[in-house]
Parts: sequence; C-alpha cells; structure tokens
Amino acid sequence: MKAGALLYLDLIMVILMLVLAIGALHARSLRHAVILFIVFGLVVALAWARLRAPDIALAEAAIGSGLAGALLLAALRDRRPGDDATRRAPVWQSVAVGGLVTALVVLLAWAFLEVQGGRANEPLANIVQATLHESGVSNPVTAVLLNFRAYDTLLELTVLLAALLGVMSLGPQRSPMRAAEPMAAGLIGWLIPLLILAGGYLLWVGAHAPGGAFQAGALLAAAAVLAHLGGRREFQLPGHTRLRLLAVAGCAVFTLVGVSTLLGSGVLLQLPSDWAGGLILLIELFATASIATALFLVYLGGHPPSWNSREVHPDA
Amino acid sequence: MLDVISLLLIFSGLAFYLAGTIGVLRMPDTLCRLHAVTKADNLGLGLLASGVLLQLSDPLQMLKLLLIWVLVLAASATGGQLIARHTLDQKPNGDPPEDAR
Amino acid sequence: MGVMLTERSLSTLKRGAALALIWLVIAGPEPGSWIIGLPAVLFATWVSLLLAPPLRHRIRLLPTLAFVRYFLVESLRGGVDVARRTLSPRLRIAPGQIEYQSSLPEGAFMLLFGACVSLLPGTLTARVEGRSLTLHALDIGSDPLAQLEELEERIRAMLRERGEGYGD
Amino acid sequence: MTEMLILAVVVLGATFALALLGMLRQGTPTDRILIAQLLGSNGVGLLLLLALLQEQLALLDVALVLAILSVVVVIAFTRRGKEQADA
Repeated sequence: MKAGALLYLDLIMVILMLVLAIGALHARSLRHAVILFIVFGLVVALAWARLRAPDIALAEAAIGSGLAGALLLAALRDRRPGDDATRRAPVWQSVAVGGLVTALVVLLAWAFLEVQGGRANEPLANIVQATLHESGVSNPVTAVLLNFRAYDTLLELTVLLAALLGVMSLGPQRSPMRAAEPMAAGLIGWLIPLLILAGGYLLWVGAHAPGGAFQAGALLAAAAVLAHLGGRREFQLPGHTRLRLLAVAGCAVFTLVGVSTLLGSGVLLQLPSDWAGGLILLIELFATASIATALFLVYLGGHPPSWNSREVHPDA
Repeated sequence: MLDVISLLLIFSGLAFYLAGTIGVLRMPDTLCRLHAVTKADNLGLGLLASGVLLQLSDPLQMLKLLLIWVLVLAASATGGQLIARHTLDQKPNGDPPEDAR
Repeated sequence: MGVMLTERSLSTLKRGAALALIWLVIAGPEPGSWIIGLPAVLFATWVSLLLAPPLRHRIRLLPTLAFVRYFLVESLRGGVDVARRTLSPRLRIAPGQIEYQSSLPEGAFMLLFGACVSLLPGTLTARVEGRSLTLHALDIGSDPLAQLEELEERIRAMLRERGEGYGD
Repeated sequence: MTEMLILAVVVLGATFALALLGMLRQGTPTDRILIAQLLGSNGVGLLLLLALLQEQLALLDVALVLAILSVVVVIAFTRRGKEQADA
C-alpha cells in the first residue's frame, strides 16, 4: 500500500458527503433529514481532519454535528402538527436559489485557482509563518483570527450577536423539560463537568495549538444544553442585565481593545507585539463567554422569561 | 516488535468494528442491533486505541487516549440504554406516527 | 457535626482532585495552562457536586482493581460473543426480555451495574427503575442470570458502608 | 508501518461507508440514531489512526470532542421522544 492509497479514503469521504447532503435535502421526513445532517457534520469533521485542518475539524465536530444536531432535534420536538407538511417550493424560488448557488460555486472555484497558481506573489501561509513571532501566539490560525485579520473575527462575533437578536424576537423560550430518568441524569451528571474542562482547555490551547473561542464556546453551550435536556432546575439563567452583558461582552471587549490601539498607535486593532499574547487571551476569554451565551440562547429558541418583563403575555 | 504488536491490536480492532457494523446490518430489530453497537464496537475502539497507544511516547498523551476510550465506553453503554429505553417506551402502541412517514 | 463537615469537605476535595487530574491529562504538563485550568476545575467541581452529590459509600481499592480486571475480561468476551453470533451464517440469536431485581443500593452503583450489564456477553440494559432492571438478552437460552449475580457480587465487594456520618 | 496504517485507515473508512449505507437503507429514526452512534465511534477510531498517520496529535482533541458530543446528540434524541410520549 502506497501513500496514494489514502486517496481511496478521500474518495469515500467525498462520495459520502454528497450522498448525505442530497439525502438530507430529500429525506422522507424532517426527523430523517436532521439525523442525516448530523452524520453529514461528522463526515465533514473527518474530512477536515484528513485535510490537516484540526481547528476546523474541532469547530465542525462541536458546532456542525453536536450542537446543531441537538438544536435541530429540539426544534423538531417543538413543532406543531402540520408544520411537517413538505411544501414544494415554487419553481421560481428553486431557480433563483439554484442560480445563486451556481454563482457561488463559480466564485469559489475562481478564488481557489487564484490562490493556487495565481497572481499572489507569495502564498499567504508563508507570510503568516514569517510574522508569527509578532502575533503573541504560536498557533498560526489563532494569529490570523485574532491579530492579523482581527476585524474579520470581530465582525463574526457581531453577526452572531445579530443572529441572537433575531432569535430573541421570536417569542418566549423553549419550555423547561421534566427531570431526566436516572440513567440519563447520571450520564448528564458526569458529562457536564467534563464539557466544562474540555471547553476551558480549548480556550487555553488555542494560543499554540488548534482550539479557540468558537470551539470552547460551543462546548460550554453544549454543557448548558445538557443541563436543559436533563431538566436540571438548579441551573437558572442569570438575570436579564447580566445575560445581556454576557452576550455583548465579546464584541465589547474586542472593540475596546481595537479603539485603544487606535488611540495608542493610530491603527485599529494593531496589537502591540509584546502585549499581544495577553490581549488575545483576554479577548478570547470574553468571546468564549459571549459565544457560549449566544449559542445556548439560540438553542432555547426565544427570549428567556426575564428578558423583557414588560411584555404582556396573552396567555397569562 | 512493538510495531508488530501495535498493528496486530489495530487490525483486530478493525475486525471488531467490521463485526459490529455487520451486526447492525443483519440483526432483526433495534434492541438486537444495540448489542452489536455497544459491545463489538467498544472492543474495536479499545483494541485500536491500545494499538495507537503503543506508538506514543508521552505518558500524558497515553492517558488522554485512555480517557477517550473510557469516555466512549461509558457513553456508548449508557447511550445504548437510552436508545433501548426509548424503543421499549414506544413499543406498546407500535411505531409512533412520526416514524411512519 | 464536625465529622459530617469533614466528610463533606473530604468528598469535595476528592472530586476536585479527580477533575484536576483530568485537566492535567487533557491539557498537558505546561504550568501556564492552570491560568484557565484552576478556575475551570473549581467551576467544574462545583457544578459536579450540584449534579451528583457525594457517594454514601467508600470505595475499596483492591476489590476495585479486581473489578477493573474482571470488567476488561468480560467486555472482551462480550465483544467476541456478539461478533461470533453475528458472523455465523445462521445468526444464532434467540432474543428475549428479563426482569431483574438487584439488592445494590439505589443510585450511582445501580447505574454502574446497568452500564456494565450492557457490556457483558449477551445482555443489554434497557431500563433502570430504582432497583429493578429490564434487560434484553441476545440468547435467552444461555441463562444470563448467573453472570448478573456475579457482577452484582463484584460491585458489592467494591463498596464499604460509611461508618460515621452515614445517613445524613 | 506507515503502509499498514494507511491500509487500516482505508479499511476503517470502508467500514464507515458500509454502516452509513446500511443507515440509508434502514427504516426508523431510532435505528438511524443508533447507527449515528456507531458512526461516531468509527469516527473516533479514524481520528486516532489519522493522528498517528499524519503525526498530528491535535486530532486526539478532535476525537475527544467528537466522543463527548455524539452522546449529547443521543441524549437530545431520546429525551425528545420521552416528552412527546407525555404530551
């Protein structure tokens, strides 16, 4: 067996991804679709691992497969009869979506070719490696995400916040669940502390190895999801002021750091080399808190009871 | 020598993975399939992980591998039970309507 | 009162130490990792004690090691057994359900019992309700009860009732 | 050694694909989530082998995360059925 044989594995994965994607779109029912989507996330995570991109594999395993799976299964539980009716989209919608997707594929192919052989004088990876020592961290992915291209990450956090605001406007949150039966409760009881440790680890390790705020936030959110699934009432969400602060903390601290560097050196988000390591950890810490809060609130699928107390509930 | 033992462990692990998969495909109902998943598959991962373990040098990494195995073991033994209970709870009134679609 | 307090803080310490050990295994030896590790371990310990109160029994070391050995051997047998059954051309199975009453203390040890049953040859726990178990057996003719009793005996050997402070 | 590891990875990948095709053929959602659990454990095995083959120990962390979160999915699935049975 030569190294080329690994190509068979890659081929299997590509085929499986296509089969699963098509299967999820054309499944018999939403439940089947959700399960296929979860497995799709698993295969994508493996594919990223195979492409030597453990950072993305981690994010995909945590968010794409695990957390999104739990979220979709919970959404299925809440649907009313009739919601499942598989409505056929009108032709013009299918054509429009198809056109957009084709355009995106063409754009991606062009970008790929451009990066591969194209006009860039030097591959970006080399530039990152050459300047890595100035970034304050030794994991190139984190260096790019939180230093060299920090504003991208700031905007991502903002997008997540915007999504959260959208979900919060949907109405009251998912109702709490009954206490779990002993076996599930036992399992949840030791999984949650483990998730907390693993989340903390990914936050810390992001500085020099794959990991970071998004993956860490996802694991902490998964811990909270488990507490909800287990019907553990002793874990209450913090009050609405603190909850709001938690949700915006990541963006706020990030922006504060950006503005201070603007005042100090005249460039937005230009982290000074000798402080960069500490600043990045600070930003990641708050970003993790915000991401975990946002993902969990998105799982809850609406605003918590304390969020806007002045609202009049029609069924009260 | 170490390499040989390690490969032997890895390939016997693969054999159990394969047996577990065939079991899932051949068994007549959900509960019987669970037997194959929880037992054969765990043994597969256990053997494979010990094969990989022999190739590591850092004792902490070895312990991490052990942690992963224990985690999958405990998770699949209890996760299997949750699925089994779920199946039993559904049984009296046949398959629930959402399964039928 | 004083005894109960020490019992309690002792089990808190034990839980914390176990979680700190797990952190060490996941994060590696670098001392810097404890910047995040210490708060994470403290938080996880607090949450863990909320979710699963300390055990009422002490674990005895030697029988526990014996149990680990027994468990490894049995799960090897369990895997081989199920593999042989599935790979035999005629799929040698005769599934059925069994109810089992255990005399182990309710709670954590019943759960351990249930989880281990699933890894013994031919049996699978389907439901745990207090002390009664619903099992699914792959071959109802192979008399699974004997091995259940042995497992139960080995789990009981691991624990020792707590002397002072028991029943708080 | 490397050649044999590559063979092992490809064999495990094929087992994964076999289980997945079985899943597409199988009927109920419960059976499918069961196979998803099987695939999760196959995936952990694949990651361990890839960690060795590609000399990327970070893949052990991916395996750890995958192992934990595939249980979260099983819990989410079974809990949801329970609630519905009560409704």
